[in-house]
Amino acid sequence: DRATTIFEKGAAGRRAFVAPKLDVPEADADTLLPAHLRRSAPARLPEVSEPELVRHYVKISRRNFDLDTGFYPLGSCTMKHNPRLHERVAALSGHSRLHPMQSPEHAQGALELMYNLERALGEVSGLPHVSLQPSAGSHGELAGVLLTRAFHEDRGQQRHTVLTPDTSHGTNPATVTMAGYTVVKVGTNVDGGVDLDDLRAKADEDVACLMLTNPNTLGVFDPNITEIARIVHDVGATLYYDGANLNAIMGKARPGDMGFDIVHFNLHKSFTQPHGGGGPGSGPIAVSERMRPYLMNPRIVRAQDGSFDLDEQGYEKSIGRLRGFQGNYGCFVRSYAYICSLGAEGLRDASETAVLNANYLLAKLREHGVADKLPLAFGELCMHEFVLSGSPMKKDLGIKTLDLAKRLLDHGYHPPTVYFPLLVDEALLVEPTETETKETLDGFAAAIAAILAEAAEDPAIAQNAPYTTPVRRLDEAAAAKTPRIRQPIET
Amino acid sequence: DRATTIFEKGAAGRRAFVAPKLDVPEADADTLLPAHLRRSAPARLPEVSEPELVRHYVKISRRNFDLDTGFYPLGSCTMKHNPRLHERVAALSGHSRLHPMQSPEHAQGALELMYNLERALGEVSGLPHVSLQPSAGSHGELAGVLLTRAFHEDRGQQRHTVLTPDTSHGTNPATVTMAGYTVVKVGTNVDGGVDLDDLRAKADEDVACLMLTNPNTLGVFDPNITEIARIVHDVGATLYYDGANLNAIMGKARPGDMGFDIVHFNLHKSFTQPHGGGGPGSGPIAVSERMRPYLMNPRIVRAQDGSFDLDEQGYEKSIGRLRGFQGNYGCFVRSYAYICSLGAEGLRDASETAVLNANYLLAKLREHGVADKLPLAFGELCMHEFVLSGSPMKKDLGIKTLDLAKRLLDHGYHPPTVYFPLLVDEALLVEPTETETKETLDGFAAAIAAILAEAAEDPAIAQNAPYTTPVRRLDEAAAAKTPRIRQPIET
Amino acid sequence: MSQYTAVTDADLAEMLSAIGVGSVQELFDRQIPADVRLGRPLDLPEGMPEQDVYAHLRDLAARNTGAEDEITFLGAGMYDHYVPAVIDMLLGRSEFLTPYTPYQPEVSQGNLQVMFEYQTAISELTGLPVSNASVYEGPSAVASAGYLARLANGRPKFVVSRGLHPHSRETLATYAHGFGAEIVEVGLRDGVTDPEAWAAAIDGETGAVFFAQPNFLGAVEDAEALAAAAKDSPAVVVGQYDPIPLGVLKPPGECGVDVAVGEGQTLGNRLDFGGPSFGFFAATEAYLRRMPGRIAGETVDADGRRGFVLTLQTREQHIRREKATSNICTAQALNALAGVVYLTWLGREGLVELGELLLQRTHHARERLTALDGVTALHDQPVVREFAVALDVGGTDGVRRVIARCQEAGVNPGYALGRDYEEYGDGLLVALTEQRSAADIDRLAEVLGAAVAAERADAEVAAS
Amino acid sequence: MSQYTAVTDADLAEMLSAIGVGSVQELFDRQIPADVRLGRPLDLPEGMPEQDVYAHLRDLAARNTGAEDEITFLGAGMYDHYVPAVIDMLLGRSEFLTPYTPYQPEVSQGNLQVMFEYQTAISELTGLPVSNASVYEGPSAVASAGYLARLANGRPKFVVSRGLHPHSRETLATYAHGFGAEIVEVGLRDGVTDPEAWAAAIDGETGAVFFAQPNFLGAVEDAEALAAAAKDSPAVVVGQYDPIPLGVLKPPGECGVDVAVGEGQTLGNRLDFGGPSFGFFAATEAYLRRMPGRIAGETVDADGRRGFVLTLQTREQHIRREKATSNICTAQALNALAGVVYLTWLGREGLVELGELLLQRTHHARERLTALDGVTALHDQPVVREFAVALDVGGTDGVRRVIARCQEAGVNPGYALGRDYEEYGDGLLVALTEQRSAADIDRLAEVLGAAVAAERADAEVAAS
Repeated sequence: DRATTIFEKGAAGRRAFVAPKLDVPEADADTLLPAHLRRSAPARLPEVSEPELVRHYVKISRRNFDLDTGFYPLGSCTMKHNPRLHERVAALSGHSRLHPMQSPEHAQGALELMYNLERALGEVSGLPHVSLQPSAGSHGELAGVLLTRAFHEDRGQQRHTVLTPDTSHGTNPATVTMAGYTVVKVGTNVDGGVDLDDLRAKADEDVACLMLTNPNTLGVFDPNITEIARIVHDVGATLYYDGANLNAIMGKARPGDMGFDIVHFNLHKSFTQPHGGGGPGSGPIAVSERMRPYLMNPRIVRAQDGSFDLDEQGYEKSIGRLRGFQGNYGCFVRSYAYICSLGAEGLRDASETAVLNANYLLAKLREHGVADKLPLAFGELCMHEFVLSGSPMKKDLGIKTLDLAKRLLDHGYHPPTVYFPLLVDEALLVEPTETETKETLDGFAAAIAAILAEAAEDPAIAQNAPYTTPVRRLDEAAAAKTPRIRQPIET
Repeated sequence: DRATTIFEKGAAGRRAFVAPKLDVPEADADTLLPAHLRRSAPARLPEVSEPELVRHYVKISRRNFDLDTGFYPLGSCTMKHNPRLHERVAALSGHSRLHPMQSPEHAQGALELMYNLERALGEVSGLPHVSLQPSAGSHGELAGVLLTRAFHEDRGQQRHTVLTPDTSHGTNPATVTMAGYTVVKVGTNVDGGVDLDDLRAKADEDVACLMLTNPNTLGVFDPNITEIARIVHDVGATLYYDGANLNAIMGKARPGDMGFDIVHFNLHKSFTQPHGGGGPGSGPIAVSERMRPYLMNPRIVRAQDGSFDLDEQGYEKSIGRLRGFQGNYGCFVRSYAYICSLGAEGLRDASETAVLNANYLLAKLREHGVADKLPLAFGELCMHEFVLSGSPMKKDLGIKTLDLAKRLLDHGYHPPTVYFPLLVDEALLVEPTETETKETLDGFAAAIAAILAEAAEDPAIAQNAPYTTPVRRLDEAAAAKTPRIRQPIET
Repeated sequence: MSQYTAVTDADLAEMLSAIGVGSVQELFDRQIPADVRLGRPLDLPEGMPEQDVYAHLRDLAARNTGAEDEITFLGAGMYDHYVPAVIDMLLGRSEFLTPYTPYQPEVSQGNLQVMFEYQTAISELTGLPVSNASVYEGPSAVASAGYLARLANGRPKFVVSRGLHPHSRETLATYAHGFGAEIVEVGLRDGVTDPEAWAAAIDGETGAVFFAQPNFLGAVEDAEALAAAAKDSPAVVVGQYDPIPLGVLKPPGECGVDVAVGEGQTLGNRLDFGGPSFGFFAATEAYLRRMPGRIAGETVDADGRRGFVLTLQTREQHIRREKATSNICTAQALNALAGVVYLTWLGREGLVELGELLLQRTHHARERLTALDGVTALHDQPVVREFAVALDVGGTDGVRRVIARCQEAGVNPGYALGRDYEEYGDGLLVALTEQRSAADIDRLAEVLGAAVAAERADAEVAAS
Repeated sequence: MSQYTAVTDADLAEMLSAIGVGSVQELFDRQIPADVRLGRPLDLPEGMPEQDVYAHLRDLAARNTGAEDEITFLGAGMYDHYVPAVIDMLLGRSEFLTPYTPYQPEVSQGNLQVMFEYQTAISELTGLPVSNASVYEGPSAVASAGYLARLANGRPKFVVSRGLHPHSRETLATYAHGFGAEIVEVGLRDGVTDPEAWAAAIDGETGAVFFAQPNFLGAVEDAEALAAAAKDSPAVVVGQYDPIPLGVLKPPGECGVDVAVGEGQTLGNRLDFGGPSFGFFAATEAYLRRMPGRIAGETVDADGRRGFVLTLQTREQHIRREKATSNICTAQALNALAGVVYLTWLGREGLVELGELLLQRTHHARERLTALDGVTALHDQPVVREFAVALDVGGTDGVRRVIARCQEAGVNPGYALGRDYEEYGDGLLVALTEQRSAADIDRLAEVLGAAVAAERADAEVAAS
C-alpha cells in the first residue's frame, strides 16, 4: 500500500475533539478581536474521528524498528534498555502537571529531586557544580563553550580558537562555530588517541578550549589524558568533556579526576531516557570550581532549614539562560529514578557490563573470522564501543559498510552507526550496551559472518538489501534535490 | 523463526525483580514454617532480565491482529473502538488501588460511580433494578437463570426446562444446564424470528424461562416480541434477554418495554471495554420489579444524607453471591466514562450508526454482486449485524466460509464470525460496529468481491490461505489429539 | 456523529442511497414494531467533553481511600502487592489490549502463546500438569471446581472447610443450589480445619471437598492430611490457594489435591476495588477434558512451523452448548497476561525470596501486635502473609471502631473477622505484602496499640 | 548483574575466555591509566527495589502542588491545557518511545512520516511553507532564529520587543553574546510594542527583529505592522507565537513574518515543570537551507513506493560539522509527535472552537477581575488567552503575598509580573485554558477579591 498521511485521511466535519460549552456570557467576537488581527481561514488540519486517529498512528508506529523489539547497537547513542518504571513515575501528576512557574514553596519535591540529581551527577563526574538546564548534549556543549568564553572574558582575554580532535562528534565543531570560535582540528595518533605532538603544536594562548571525548568515538580511552590536560591548562585553556561516552566509565573513572573542567551528560544515553525517535534528551553540565561562577541561572539552593529555592541570581557572573524554565524536568525524573534503582554498585555494573559486552562482541566477531574483512580500526581491546573498518570488505567482497548495514536489517538487527568516525574508512561503530544478553551478541556476530559469507558468493544480495523492511532503499538524493517537506492539501 | 516461549529464554540466575531487604529481625525460617509444609524445589519460572522480559512480550504482541490496527467485524462481539480515556481514568490510584474490603465510608466515590452506572443501565434497558456483580455475559446469564429458579421456588414451583431458540449463543444452553435445567430448543421461522407455533407448543407450566436475544444472532429484530412475551408470561415463565446485541437498540427500544424480566449487559461489547484477547468483561444484569427480591447481594444503597453503603442483606431473598467482592469495578469505571462521554444522544447515535453501517455494508456487498454467492440468510434489512450464507459460494466456487475468512486475513481484515449461528449453512456473521468509517466498509466489501472473483479463477488460493500472517493454517486436529498444553521444562 | 463515529452528512447521503432508505430512522421503523420503540430520549445526562469526564472520574477517585492514601494491612482475599511498571506497559499495548478471543489463530499467535506460557507457569506453581487459560476470579473458580466434580462423579455432597474465603463458600452455595449439590461445612479448630470433623464428614456420597491454603485466618493448613482424608471417597479434592505463598508452601500437586483454584489478583493485577482479576484453575491429568474455559495447545502450521491454537474446544459452550463443561466464554485473558508477566518478573528465585520475606515480616508483625495490651493471637498456626488477632474491645462493633480510629491516623489495620465469622467477633485479620516495611509495621503497632487503649478507655467510661 | 543486565556467572566465564582476559577489571586496568582510575565506590546511596523507587518518587511528587492540586491560572509561557488520553497511549508505544533518530529510514518510516505530518501541521498553523521537525523549546527556538539571521545576513544588531518572553530575551542574549550580536530592546506602550520606538530601532545594521504574538502581557500585537516596519531593512522578521491562539489570530505567513518560532508545550505536551516540550520553527522558502534541525522529506524506494527520509542533511552538524546551520542533534521528536497528534485530535474546526472559547472566557475573566476593588486592567489591548491586571497592593511583594493568600484558598491566580518587569511591579498575569470553567473564574474572582482586600487591610494596619 502507498503510505498515506493523516492529511489524506478522514472527511470534512469529522472530529475527535468535543469542545467544552461556552459557559460565560457571550461577547461579540469581532469586538474582542478585530478583523485585521483575525485569521481568515482555518488551518487545514486533519478531520478524523478518534478511532481513525488511533488506527493511523498505531499503524505507522509499526513501521519503526524499536529497542523493545530488537538489538540496536548504534554506536555513540547508548541504546540501553529503558525501564518502564521511569515512565510511570514521570507520569505522576505531581511531576507531570507541575507548572514551571509554580512558586518554589509549592515545588519542594521537584527541587529536591533536581538537587539530588545534581549531586549524583557531580559525584559520577568528579565535578561538583552542576546545572541541569541544557536540553540535550549539543546544548550542553554550547553551554560549556559559552562558559569558557565567560571564563576568559572574566580574565580580560579574547581567545579565538577551540581545538577538536578529528574523531569528535559533529556537534563539537558545530558548537564551536555557534559560540563564535574557530575550529582547529587535532590529529589522532596510531593508538587512536590524541596526537600529542599535534596538540602541543596547536595549543597556544589563542586556544580557548580543547573539546574531548574519553573514551573517544573509536572506543579508545586516551592513556595520555593527564598529559593532555596539562598541555591544555598550561596555555590557560579549558578542557571540555563530551559525555556521550560516559557509559564506559561510570564508577570506574571520572572526568574531574582526569583534569576536565567541564563535562556534559547525555541523560538520554548514560542514564537511560527513551530516545523517542530523536528526543527529548537532556544535557546537564558539571564544572570545576573555577568555572562555577559562570554557570547558568537559576540555581537550585538549599537553605539551612532544608528547604529548596530557585535563585535567579545564584551565579553572579552567569552566562545567563540557555532556554526557558529549569530544563527538561521530565527527563530528570527518569534519570533520577535510574540512579535510585541502581545505586553506586549498579552504575558501576552498567559500565563494567557495557565494556565486557563490547569486548565480547569484538572477540566473537574475531572467532567468526571476520577480522580480515572488518578489522578493528585501533588497538586490541575497546571500552564500551568499537570501530571496525569495512575497507577490506569493500575491496575484497565488493560490498560497502552501507550494504552490510542494510543487509543487517533483513536479519532483524538495527545496524551500528555507519561512516562515523570520519577518519576511519568505511567505519562501523558498534555499541552493544550492557543490557543485551550474550545470546543476542552471539546472534549478531553470526549474522555479520553470514552476510560476509553470502557476499563472497553474491555481493548483489547485500548491495540491494534490504528486502524485508516496510520500504526498500530510499532515494535520498531525489529527496534533497526537490524537497517535498509537507503534504500538499487541496481543500 | 521458531516461536520460543519465555521458558526457553534467559539463563539461570537472571532476574528482573529486586527483592526488598529483610528489614525485620530474622527468625528461624524452618521454625516459622515446618519442613512438611514447605516446598522442596522452586517453581521453574523463567529467569530473565527486565530487558529480556520486555522484548519477549513486545515481540509476541506483534503476532496479534488488533482493533487499533484494523477492521474487526466479528459478529456478536461488538468490536467497537476503545477510547483511551477509559484506561487513563481506570488507572487513577483512587480507583485502581482501592481495596475491595475498604469500608464504605472510605469508598464513597466508587459506590457513587456504581450507583450511577446501575441507574444508567436501568434506564437503557427499561428494567430498574440492577446488579453489577457478574463477571461476564455468561455469568450474567447464570445469574438470570438462578434468579428464575429462585423466583419459581419462592412460589413453591419446581420447573425443569428452559427454552432457547436455535439461533441462541452457545452460552445460553450451557448456562441452562449449569443452573440445573434442561434445554428445550425453539425453532426459527422463515423471517428469522421465533417460530411462534413451536413456542406455543413448547411453552407449558414446566418451562421456567425463555432466553432470547433481540435482535437475535441473525441480526433480525423479532417483530413478534410482544406476543412472545405474552406466551411466556402466560405460562408463568420468565423472559430473559441476552444483551449481547444491545448495541443495536440503545436509545431506540428497551428490553423492559418489550416485556423482558431480566437482561444482562456485556459492558465489554455495548459499553466498549477493551476485549483484552478474551477478557476481562463484565455482565451486569437488570431486572423487573418481580425479580428484584432475588438479586445478588451486596446491594448498593443510598442513604437520606446522600451517602452510599453496601448492604450485605440488601435483597432478602437473594440467590447469594456469584463471585467475590462487588464485581469487575475496573470495567465499571470504563463503561461509566463511556456513558458520561456520550450521554443519551451519543448512545443513540452509536446504535443508529451501528445499524446504518451494517445495512450499508450489506448494500455495498450487493452492489459488488456478491449476493448470489453469499446471500443474506434472512430478511432484507438488518439491525447491527447480518448473517450471510456461504453455501452457494461453496457449491459454485469451491471455497468454504473458512477459506474466505482465511483469505481476508491476507487483505488485512479480521474475518467476521464464521459457522455461527448454527442454523445457517456456512454462516458468516458480520458486525461492523458504529466506529468504522464508510471508507473502511467500502474497502472490506471490495475485498470480499475480490476474493470471490479470485476464487472463480483459482479456488486453491483461498483454500490454502492465509499466506502473509505470522503463521499459516494451523493443525487444530493434531493439537486436540495429543494435547501439548504447557512448555516442557528440563531443569 | 460523535468523537467515536464518522458519518459525515455527505457519507450519510451516500449510505442511505446505497441502502435505499430515506433516513436512519426508517431502518428502525421498518424493523422494530412501533409499540416497543422508545419514543423519547434516554433519561441520561448530556455527553461531556473528555476533559470533563476525566475531571469527574478523578473527583470520584479522590473520594476513595486507596492504598496510596493510607498504610494498609487489609487483605482478606486481595492484597496490595506492587505491580511492576512493565505490566502497565505491556497490558496497555493495543496488540494485547484490543483483540478478542483468538478465534483466528493465524493472527492471534501473541495471545495464544501468552495463554500457553500462562498455563505453564500455573502448572509449575501448582505442581499440577493441567491448567486452563483462566476463569473469572477466585470464588467463582471454587464454584466451577464444584461443577467439574458434579460432572465427574455426580455425588450430591460437598464438604467445605469453614477456612475457605466466605465469598467462596457463598458463591459455591449459589452455584450448587442451581446444579443440585448440598454443602456440609466443617468448622475450624485452633485456626485450622478440624481434622476429625473433616474426616467424619467425608463419605461415599461426597462429590468434592474444599479447603483453603492458607485459610481465611491466614493459617497454613496441613493440606496433605486434608487430602488424604478424602482418598477413599469418590470426592474430588479441591484446594483454594493463594498463589504468592506457593513460593514457600508445598504445592497442591504434591499434596494429593486434584483441582487447585484460586484468586490470581496478587499476580500482577491491581486491587481495582475487587476486579477484574483472574481465577486460576489447575488439575491432574484425569480432569483435562472436564476443565472449564479456554485452553491453548501447541501445534504446527501448514509449513510445519510451531504455532498455538485453542484446543479441546469440544468441552466448550460454543461447540457443545448444553453439554459443555462450563458456560464460560469471555474470561480474563488480559489479567492472566499480567499474571504470567508478573511471575516472569519475579522469576524462579524471586518468588521464593518474596515468600521468605513475607514469612519473616508476618511473623514479626504478629509478634509486635500480640505484645500490645488487649491484643492476643487468635491462633498459633504457621502463617505466611496474613494472621489473625483478637482485640479485647467487646466484639465486632469494638473492632470496627478500632479500625476507624486507626484509619483516622492513616493506618488501615485490617479486616474485622466478625463481618463473616460470628465466632470470631473480636478478630482482626492483618495482611502483609512486600510493600509494608518494618517501619510500617512499627507504625501499625503504635496506632493499633493506641486505638485499642482508647477504645477500652472509652468503654470503661461508658460502663462506669 | 542488576535487573537490567544479564551476565550470569556462566556467561561471564565464557565471555572472559573468549576475550582472553582474566576479569572484567582487567579490561579497565589495561585501558585506563592507574592514576585516573577511581579506586573507591561512588558516594551514592545503595540501589533500591522498584517499589521503593516508586514510593520515593511518589513522595517527591506529593510535595509539589500540581495543576491537579489547585485551580491554576498560571501561564507565562506554559499552559495547563488538557492532554487527551490518546497521546499518552501513542507516546507510550515502544515503537514511538524507544527508537533513536531515523538514521536507517527503511525501518523508521513511522517516525519519518510523523515528522512529515508534523511539518505539514506547523506549516498550516503558521501559514509558512517550511517547517523543521522541531527544536528544543520556545526560548532557544528564538535564539536559533537569531543564529539563522546571523548566518543569513551577518548584521550585528537584533531589535527585540520587550513583549517577548523574558526567558526568550535572556536566551537570545546568551546565544548572541557567543556568536556576536548586539541586542536592542524596544519597550511596550499600552501593553504592546511601542510602534515608533520599534521603527526607529530598525536600520541597515539590523540582522533580525523579534516580537511575540500574543506578547508576554497577553496583548495581541499588530504583527503585520511590526513586520512592515522592517520591510526595507535587511532584517529577518522573527515572530514568537503561542500556537493555540493561532486558531483565531492571523497567521505569521500572512503578516510578513520570515521566521515563526515558539513553544510547543501547549500542543499536547504536559507541563512537566517546564520540559521536555518542543520548539517549532517555520520559515519562508528563502530560509529552507538555513533551517536548524531535522527535516523529513518525501521520496520513493527502490520499488517506486512512497517513503520518507531525513533530507537536506548537508545543513546538519553530523555532515557539515563547523559549517552546520546549527549544532542541534537530538531534539524533541516524541514531543513533536504529541504536537501533531494533538492538532489532529483538535482538528480543523476544533482549533478554531478552542480559540473562540478562550477569547470569550478570557474576556469574561478580565471583566470579572477588573470589577474587583483594587484590581485594574494593565492594558486594554485585545487578549486571547491571557491578560494582565494591576493589583493596588503596593508592588511586587504585595502581589506575591496576594498570590500566596490565594494559593492557601486553593487557587493560583497567576504570575507576578514584577518578577521580570520592574515597570509592572503591581502586575498579575492571568492565563486561561479550556480547563478553567466559568465556575473556576467565579472562584478566582472571589478568592482574589478577598486576598486583595485582606492584603490592603493588613497594609493599612501596618501603616497606621
